[in-house]
Parts: sequence; structure tokens; C-alpha cells
Amino acid sequence: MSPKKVSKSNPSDPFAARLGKVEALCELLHRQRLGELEYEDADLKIRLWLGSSSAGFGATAATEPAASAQTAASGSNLYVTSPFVGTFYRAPNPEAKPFVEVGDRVTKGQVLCIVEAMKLMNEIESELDGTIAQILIENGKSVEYGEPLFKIRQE
Amino acid sequence: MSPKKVSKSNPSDPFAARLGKVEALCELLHRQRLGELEYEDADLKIRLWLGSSSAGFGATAATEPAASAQTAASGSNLYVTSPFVGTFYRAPNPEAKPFVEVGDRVTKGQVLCIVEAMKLMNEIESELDGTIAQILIENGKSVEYGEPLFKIRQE
Amino acid sequence: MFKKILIANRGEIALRIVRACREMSIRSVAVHSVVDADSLHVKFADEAICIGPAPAQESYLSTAAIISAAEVSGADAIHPGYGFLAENAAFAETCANCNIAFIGPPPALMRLLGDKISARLRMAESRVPILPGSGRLESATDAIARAERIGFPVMLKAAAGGGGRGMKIVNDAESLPASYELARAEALAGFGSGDLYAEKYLPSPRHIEVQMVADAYGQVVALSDRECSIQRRHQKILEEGPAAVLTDEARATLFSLCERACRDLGYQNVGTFEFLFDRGNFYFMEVNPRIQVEHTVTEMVTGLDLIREQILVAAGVPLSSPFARRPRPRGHAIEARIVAEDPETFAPSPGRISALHLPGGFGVRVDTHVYEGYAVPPDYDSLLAKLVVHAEDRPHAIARLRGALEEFVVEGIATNLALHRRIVRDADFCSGQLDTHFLERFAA
Amino acid sequence: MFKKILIANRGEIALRIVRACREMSIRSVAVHSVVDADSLHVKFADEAICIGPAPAQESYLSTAAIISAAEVSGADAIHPGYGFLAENAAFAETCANCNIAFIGPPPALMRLLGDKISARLRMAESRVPILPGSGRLESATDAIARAERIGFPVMLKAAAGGGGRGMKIVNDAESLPASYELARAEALAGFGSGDLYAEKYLPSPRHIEVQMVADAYGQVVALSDRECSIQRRHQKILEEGPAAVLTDEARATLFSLCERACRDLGYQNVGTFEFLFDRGNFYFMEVNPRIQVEHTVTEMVTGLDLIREQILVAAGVPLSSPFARRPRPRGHAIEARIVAEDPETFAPSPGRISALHLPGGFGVRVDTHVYEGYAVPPDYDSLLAKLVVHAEDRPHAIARLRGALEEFVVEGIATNLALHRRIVRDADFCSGQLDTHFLERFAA
Repeated sequence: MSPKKVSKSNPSDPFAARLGKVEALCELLHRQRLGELEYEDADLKIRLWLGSSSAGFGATAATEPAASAQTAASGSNLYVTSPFVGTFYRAPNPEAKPFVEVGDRVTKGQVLCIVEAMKLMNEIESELDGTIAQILIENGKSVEYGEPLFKIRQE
Repeated sequence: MSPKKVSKSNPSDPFAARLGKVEALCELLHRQRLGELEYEDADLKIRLWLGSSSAGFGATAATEPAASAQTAASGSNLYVTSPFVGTFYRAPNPEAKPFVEVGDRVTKGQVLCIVEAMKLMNEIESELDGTIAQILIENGKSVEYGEPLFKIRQE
Repeated sequence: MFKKILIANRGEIALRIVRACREMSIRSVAVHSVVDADSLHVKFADEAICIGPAPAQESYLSTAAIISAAEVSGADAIHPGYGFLAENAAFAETCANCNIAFIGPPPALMRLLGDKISARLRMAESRVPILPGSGRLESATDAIARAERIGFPVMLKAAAGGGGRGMKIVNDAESLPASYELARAEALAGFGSGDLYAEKYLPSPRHIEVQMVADAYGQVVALSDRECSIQRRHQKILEEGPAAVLTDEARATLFSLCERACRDLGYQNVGTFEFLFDRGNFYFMEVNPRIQVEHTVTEMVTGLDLIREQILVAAGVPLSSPFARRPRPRGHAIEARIVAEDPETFAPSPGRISALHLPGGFGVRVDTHVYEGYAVPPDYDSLLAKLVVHAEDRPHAIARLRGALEEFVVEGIATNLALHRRIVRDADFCSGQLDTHFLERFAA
Repeated sequence: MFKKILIANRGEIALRIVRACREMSIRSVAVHSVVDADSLHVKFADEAICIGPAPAQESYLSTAAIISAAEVSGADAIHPGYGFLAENAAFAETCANCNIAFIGPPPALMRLLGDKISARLRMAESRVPILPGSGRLESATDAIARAERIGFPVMLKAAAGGGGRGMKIVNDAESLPASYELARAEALAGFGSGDLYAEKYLPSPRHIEVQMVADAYGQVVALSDRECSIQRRHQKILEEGPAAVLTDEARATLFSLCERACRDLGYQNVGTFEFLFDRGNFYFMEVNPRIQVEHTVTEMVTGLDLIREQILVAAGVPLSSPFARRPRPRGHAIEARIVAEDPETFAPSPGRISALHLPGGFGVRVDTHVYEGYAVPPDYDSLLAKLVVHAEDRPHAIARLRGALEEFVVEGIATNLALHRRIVRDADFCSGQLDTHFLERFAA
């Protein structure tokens, strides 16, 4: 347990530590655009709920990037996200085979796809070793900055 | 446990400590714009809910009438409120003695004051037996509809 | 000039008057019922006085409460807004007796114009065209005789009427007695007088009205015309101006006859002449001797502040430069009344506004007393906001209104926003094919 | 006409352009950085694309990201708004190379006007009055010689400049070398070019500017003038129009010379000619070849939609009826820029807006991308909202602005609302005694 990162108060004070946790969970709630969150550990049990008092009207937005990092963690799965806006290609050219398929083992540095921006073909490499769990974008579709492209199950 | 940061009260008092916690959680609720928050630890279990009282900006109006009933209860004290907007007079005319003073015993139906509206002198009667605990308006001042005039301690 | 004005009203019009007072450096006094303590007109006025409980009879309609509030606050004038006491001649007389200026026409004129039969006759004397019709009806038998002279179909109307109550269309002599009794009963219940008269019924007229202003020295000006054909049960939903259907010649004729009628009446303050327009002809309906909800349309196209002018005129100031002659309108304005009502049943929909976003930007004006978190009380009319757009011509104004309606968000209560969004996309509306039955066909 | 416009900007101007597109039935594409996902321009555009992380260099200033977003969304035009890439000729050229219309003047003109020295010379050729000044300065020694010819005090200015960076007032020859080096360093750091020139320094001029519009066929019109003397460190805080100080003759002369200069340049799209005005004389400062923040002032007094006209002109549509000749202004408009900054230190004040109330009603316009609950990111400029009022003359506009500022509530972050409330009650401001040092004296 390491409340240091989330709390600015004395970490030896259990309530301050818990408050730090709650604060961090609130931030997570907002950042991840959740409506509700229930959390429990050895010394904290909490439910947060973003009721009608929240975020002005239309609290909304569907297709927002999950994270801005190129590889965003979620459990033991990781997401490879697009480093720029452009067009997603699974293969180096229309005739070629895709770089990867679901179930393929990939290694750090291996090319996973191409994102074309301004006629430039940018190869996107894996940042870790693992197995392709899911391909989230169809070939030829456009992607936003930060949009998840692949789900990779970590070894 | 060191609740000093969150509570201004005596830190050796467990309730003060808890109150400090609640205070901190309330601040968090507002700052994080939650609608509801449930919290539990070894010595505190609480649910905070930002209900309909949140009333948009400028959470409103200081001098609102306590109640629209002519006699509004509050503990064992009751308030006699003005039944209309007008001018409050404690005596039937400038030369006369006031109808009542603090400490006077009054009975149901006894005239307590006059509220003048449109040149009409309206006598305001007590609706119960009791003792005048407080006179809330100065002689000759204007009163709103529903404004408390007298506090009466009930027998 | 007045030092302090008490605003005997609530909602958006009360806030509108607070704003005018503030710009004129006149102190404003808001009065409110218990349930209106959180309304914006109360927050933004210089002073606020709670005058009674929720029912309007004991607060906004209580002469005693309002006069008393004016006396304790030291107000030297009362602005009645629209509705409530705005057309109540007795209230205006009480103000005069208490040495408080009533911001409106002289009480005698309010009384004359409040009786639709006497108003009709006075207009006819001033050569304002009226529909073929009758004076006061004596009985059902009398009504049949008069209706046959006029020619069926006819409309039975309450002499003290307004807002559609006591109005019945009668197609033939057989059905007249039943309608007569019904209209009489409605009129009696609604206005305390069962007096009726009959008028020729027009099947598909447009509603055209003229905004007038007149000072205490005989200066009279027709400021602009508006079309308000989009109504539901004689309640206006959407108003616009200038009326697209009028030629410059028709408009000039109409304005001149309204000005002449005002001069003949000795009219003072602002007022609206309402007409039915059918196949190129105008027929006088009534004069509203007060500010109207849709005065905003005239303000947008003329750039002139009608509430301020109303106050100036009531204080005895002569009409001055921009008001002293007919202004040249600029562009086109449309007002959409956003009301809290169920879109299917049209039942009022009070409750708390859980989320609110008002549109903004170029050519978009919103007049409202509500805000996010505000609870709409069930006790009063359901108007939440007036959304007014202005652009250089009617098509651009419609486009602007369409966009503003898309941006308008009200959550927590039902509103007629969806109805407005349908209206502004309707082909007949866009091409200007309007009459007072537009919404009936539209809803079908 | 364009089918789809990508808006390469954020904040209120992006929303302003979204609204114009919607009214023209053109699809709009909002681009945004990660931290701007909740901004209103993103919510109200037809499409939205996240183009990069918070730093503007990697999002709103990234040609690659923006062109790529235009390509994947199929936009056929890009509106750059103001700031960011709006005056970047290379970006405009890239647009042209990618067959995307850039909504602004031709790149060659942007380049010419971006170099203040060449702009000065071109204006002189068109007989636009300029201040006594120099060409490019070769060295501090050269600068002293030129300054002595001009006469001290002089202002050293960056050739590529704007916004006050690289500007130094020099009172005598002794202090010139130090100022020269400082200005050079600032200019190099700010604009990538250390080129300087010198101009006669005026101690208390007014800032007067003229809004121009020109189509692709040589039609040029001066639409209106604005005064923007209320500045802090060359950043405008409050703008108004028409400039109260100008006589009709002075205005006509000024408009004619701007129109002539535009014709000589072959100018296209909208643009602003900025002048210093001192003792009855105008001196050219610069041309801003883009829409400006304060274009709203011109929109209010002319009733004309400048963003729409900008799009029309870029699409090759000739100026048509209301734009084809100088419009007659109606009344007076004032814009107050509401920014998120500490009122004492003027440091930006990002954070979450915990409570917000925007003023409304007659003659009040608010352009803003924020709402209650919105978090102002620390990454961009601090403009929150433009509050624009319009009334029949300057005193009434000031009264309206005063009231609107009282109604304006922003909680959770610091703003300059209090500063504006002081300005509108200042006697010099109310009587029109303005110059570009107004705020300095005012703060003292």
C-alpha cells in the first residue's frame, strides 16, 4: 500500500491516507468518465456516484481516447493507442498480409500496423511482449490521437 | 490518529474528529462535484448526498421566510409570522404602551402587534398560550409576508 | 424621473424590467411569493419583498399586498408587466389614489379597451376595419337573428374575454343555442361577466399585430408589425417580425390607421393592435393596453428598448428622437416561447431543472428567469424562456433559430423544445405559409 | 460552396465558426487536444477529432495533425480562427498543396503583411500615413543614426512582431544599444527573427482600427471602425465601435484610404487595418490578415455576419447586397474580454468553474465555450468569454454593459470581471477620454 502518491497529508495518518485514496478515486472517476465507482480494500470501502450535480449538461462524449499514452494499462491487458490522427492500415500495402492477427505473439519493437498521416506511412511498434487479444479498428478507418488500436495480453 | 488538519475542535474528542472527517468529505464532495458519497471506516460510516438543495449558483437568499404558517414551530419555541407585507407597530398608537413586552405571558387570541397595510391597521393575535421570548422586529419597520415577528416559548 | 419602481410580476418579464431599471439608474423592487424566492428577478433586483403564499390570488394578484409593498419600500411607480394586474383598471386606479404611478395607459382607456364590444365600436368610429358583427347579445334568439344577418359561420365571443375562453364557432342556427349557453357559462366563470357578442368567423386568417407607442402629448408612432399565427388554443407559441406577408403599401396603410385610432383614443404608453389578416384585408381584433411577451421581436428589428420607453412615457417624457417617427426595421426576428409542458398532453411540467444550457452568440437573445438547479413552481404559467433570434432576413433568422434550438438543453422537466425544432424545419413555415390553424394541421 | 469545414482552433472562436457553418448548412469538424475534449466547440460541431496532447505545438499548431484530420474527415476547407495558425503563410500554402481551401487571404499577402517593415513600405506606396521610421536596422550604431533622424523618443519594433514582444521605447541615444540588444533577443526568441525597425514613439495615442472585407473580384468595403485603446501590455481588454472620437469626415477619409490600400494590395477575405490616432492624425500600425477577437463589435453595429462572409468570400462568392457597400452603423457596441486571470498578478487562473451565470436579455451577447463544471486548461490563452453589448448610443451601451457585468458570475477561478466593473464606472472611460495608456493610469 502506498498512499504517498495520492495524498499530500501525513501518510502515517490513516484518515489522511484514506482521504488521499478517495481523492485519487474521484480523479479516476472523472478521468475515466464513470458514473459510479465502488471500491473496497483492507481499510477502505467506498462508493462514489456522479449524480445530477455533475459536469454541467450532457455529461457525455462517447468516443474519447482512453489514454494519451501510447500504451495504456488496464488490468493485465494493455492498449496500443494511436500517436496521431490518420488512417489505420493493418498491412504495408493492399496486397500484403496484415502485420499481426489476433492470437499472434508479439515482441517489443515489432511493427503492428501503419497510421498514415499527410501521405506518410508511420509504422507503429509494440512497446512490450505479449499476445494480440483484440484488434480494435478496421483496416482503412481513420483514427484519432490517443485512440486504442490493439489490446495486448501481457505475459 | 491526527485529525488536526481537518478539524478545528479538540482532537481528543472522537466526535470532533469524526466531524472533521465529515467536513473534509463534504469539501471533497463539492470540489469533485459528486452527487453522492458513501464512506465507511472503523469508526465512521456515512453517506453524503447532494440533494435538491444545491440550487444552482449563489445558493440563495438569506432572509427567506421561515414558514408561511402564521405560527411556525421550532423546538419548544414558536414563531408568530406576519400574514402580510406591511409596517410593524408594537402599540395601537404612538402614545400608547406596547401590546406586549419580552417576558409577558400571552394567551391565545391576545393582540400582539399591528401590521399596517394600505392604511389598514391589522391586529395580529397570538395563536397559543405562552411567554414572549423575543421580539424580532423593531417598531415602525416594514415586514415581509411570512417574516417572523415574535418568538414565543410554549407552556 | 421615477426613483424606485416596484415590479408587480414574476418570471422573465420581471427580470426584463429589473434590467431596464438598472440601466436607467432607477432602483427596482421585486415582489415575490414564497415559492419564487429563488427566481432570478428576485436575485437581481435592488430590493425584494415576499408578498404572500404561492397562490397568485394572495400574492401577484393581491392589490393590497402589492400596494403595501410599494408603500413600505417607498416605490413611486409600479410596472405591472403582462398578465396578472396589467390590464386591471381598478388596480391602476388604486395606484393613482395612493400616489403611485402605474406604468401603463390611463385606467379609463384600459376599461374601454377591456370591453371588446366597446373597443370594436370605438375602432369602427376611427374607421378601423372590423369584422361584421353584433353588439351585446340579449339572448339565444337574439343571437340567431344577428348571426343570420352576419352570415354563418360566426364566432361567439366574451365581451370581457381574452385567451380563447368563452369563444365558440357556430356553423348554423340549430347549434347556436347550445353554444350560446356554453360560451356564456365559460365567460361568466372566467371573467365574472357573461356578456357575449358575435363576429363573422374567418376559417384561415393570419394573426398580424402592430406595436404602438404614444406619449402624454399626443405623439403616436407605429413601431413595427409582428406575425403571431403560430398558436395553440389562442396561445402564441412563436412570433416573428416584420410580417413576411405584408407589402410595404399594406404595412404603411395599417400603421397609419393604428396611429389614427391611437390619436382618436388619446392613447398613452405602449400597446398592441391585433388584427386578423385574410385575403389582403385586416380586421381589428383587440388592443392589448400593456407590454406583450413578444415585444422582444420589435426590439430586435428596431434596436429600441420598449421597456425603457414605457417607463419614460409614464414619467411624462415626450417621445424623443428614435421613437418619434416610424423606425426603419433591420432584418428579421423570431421569438420561440420555451415552455415547461408535456409535448404530448401539453400539461404543465413543473419541477427542478437538473441541467440547463442556453444558446448564445451572434443574433441570439435569451430572456429567462431560470437557471440550472431552479425549481419551476406549479403555481404559475409555464413560460421558461424566450429565445429570440435576429438575422438579416427571414431565411437566415430561421437558420439561426434552428441552430439555437439545437444548442438549447433543458433537463429534469418536459419542454416544448422538440415542437419548436419541428416547426423550424416545416416546409410551410419556412415558405411562410401560415395561418392561425398552422399548429393544428401540424400536430395532426 | 464548401461541404465540410475543419476548424483549426479552440475556444469561443471555434464555437463561433461551428455556429456559422451550421447556419450555412456546411458540416463542421472540430479538432481538439486531449484536454479540450469537453469544450463546447467539440460538443456542438458535427464531427470532432482528437489531434494531439495538450501542448499546442503538438495539436493546434501541428500542421501535420491538422491536415491529417482534414484528410481523414474529408474537409474541403479549413478555418483557422485567430491565433495559432491563422497568420502562418506556410500553413496556408500546405492547405493549398493538399487541395484544401484556407479561409483567409492568399499566402503571399499574409507573408507580405507579416513582415511589418515591408507592410509599412507598401502602405506608404498606397499613400496611407505612416509614422516617421526606418527600414531594417543593421546594428545599434545604425539604429542610433536612424533614431536621431526620426527624433527621440522612438520605438524599436520586431519586423516579425506582434503582441508587444520585441518592442522597446528608447528615449535617448545612450540607452539605445542596451534596448536594441534586448529587443533583438526577444524578437529572436519570440518569432525566430531578430530583425528590428524603428518608429517615432507617440506618448498617448488612441488605437483605432477598421474592419475590411474584400472578395476575389476586387470589391473592397470598409465595414466599420473600432476603438481598442483599453489594453494591457498591447493586449486588448475592451473594444468598442464606432469610435466616439471620429467625426464623420475623419471616418470617411480613413475608410477611403483603407479601401484604396486593400485594392492596391489585391486584398481578399476579411482583415483589419490598425492605426494609432493622435491629435487628429492617423498612423498605420499593421494589417491583421484574419478575423479578430473583436469582430463582434462590427457585427453588432452592422447586423452583418462576418464569419459567414469570410466563408463565402473564400468560396469565391462575390460580396453581395449588404456587404457590397459601406453599411450604416446602428448604435454603439462594446466588447469586454472576460479572461481567467488573477486580478492582482494578471497570472492565468486555470481550474474548474464551480458556478457560472451568464448575463442575457436585450442587447447582450455572450460568446463562450465554457459552462458550469468546465475545467479551464492551463495550456492555452485565458479568454473565457466575450461579453458584447449593443445599445442606441455609447452612454446606453455603457449602462447595459455595467448591468451585464453585475449579472456575470464565475466561481472557482479568478477572472478580470472586477477590473471590467471598475472600467465601466470610470469617469474618463464614460466621457471617452481614452488612450493606450488608460489602464496603466487606471491601475495606479
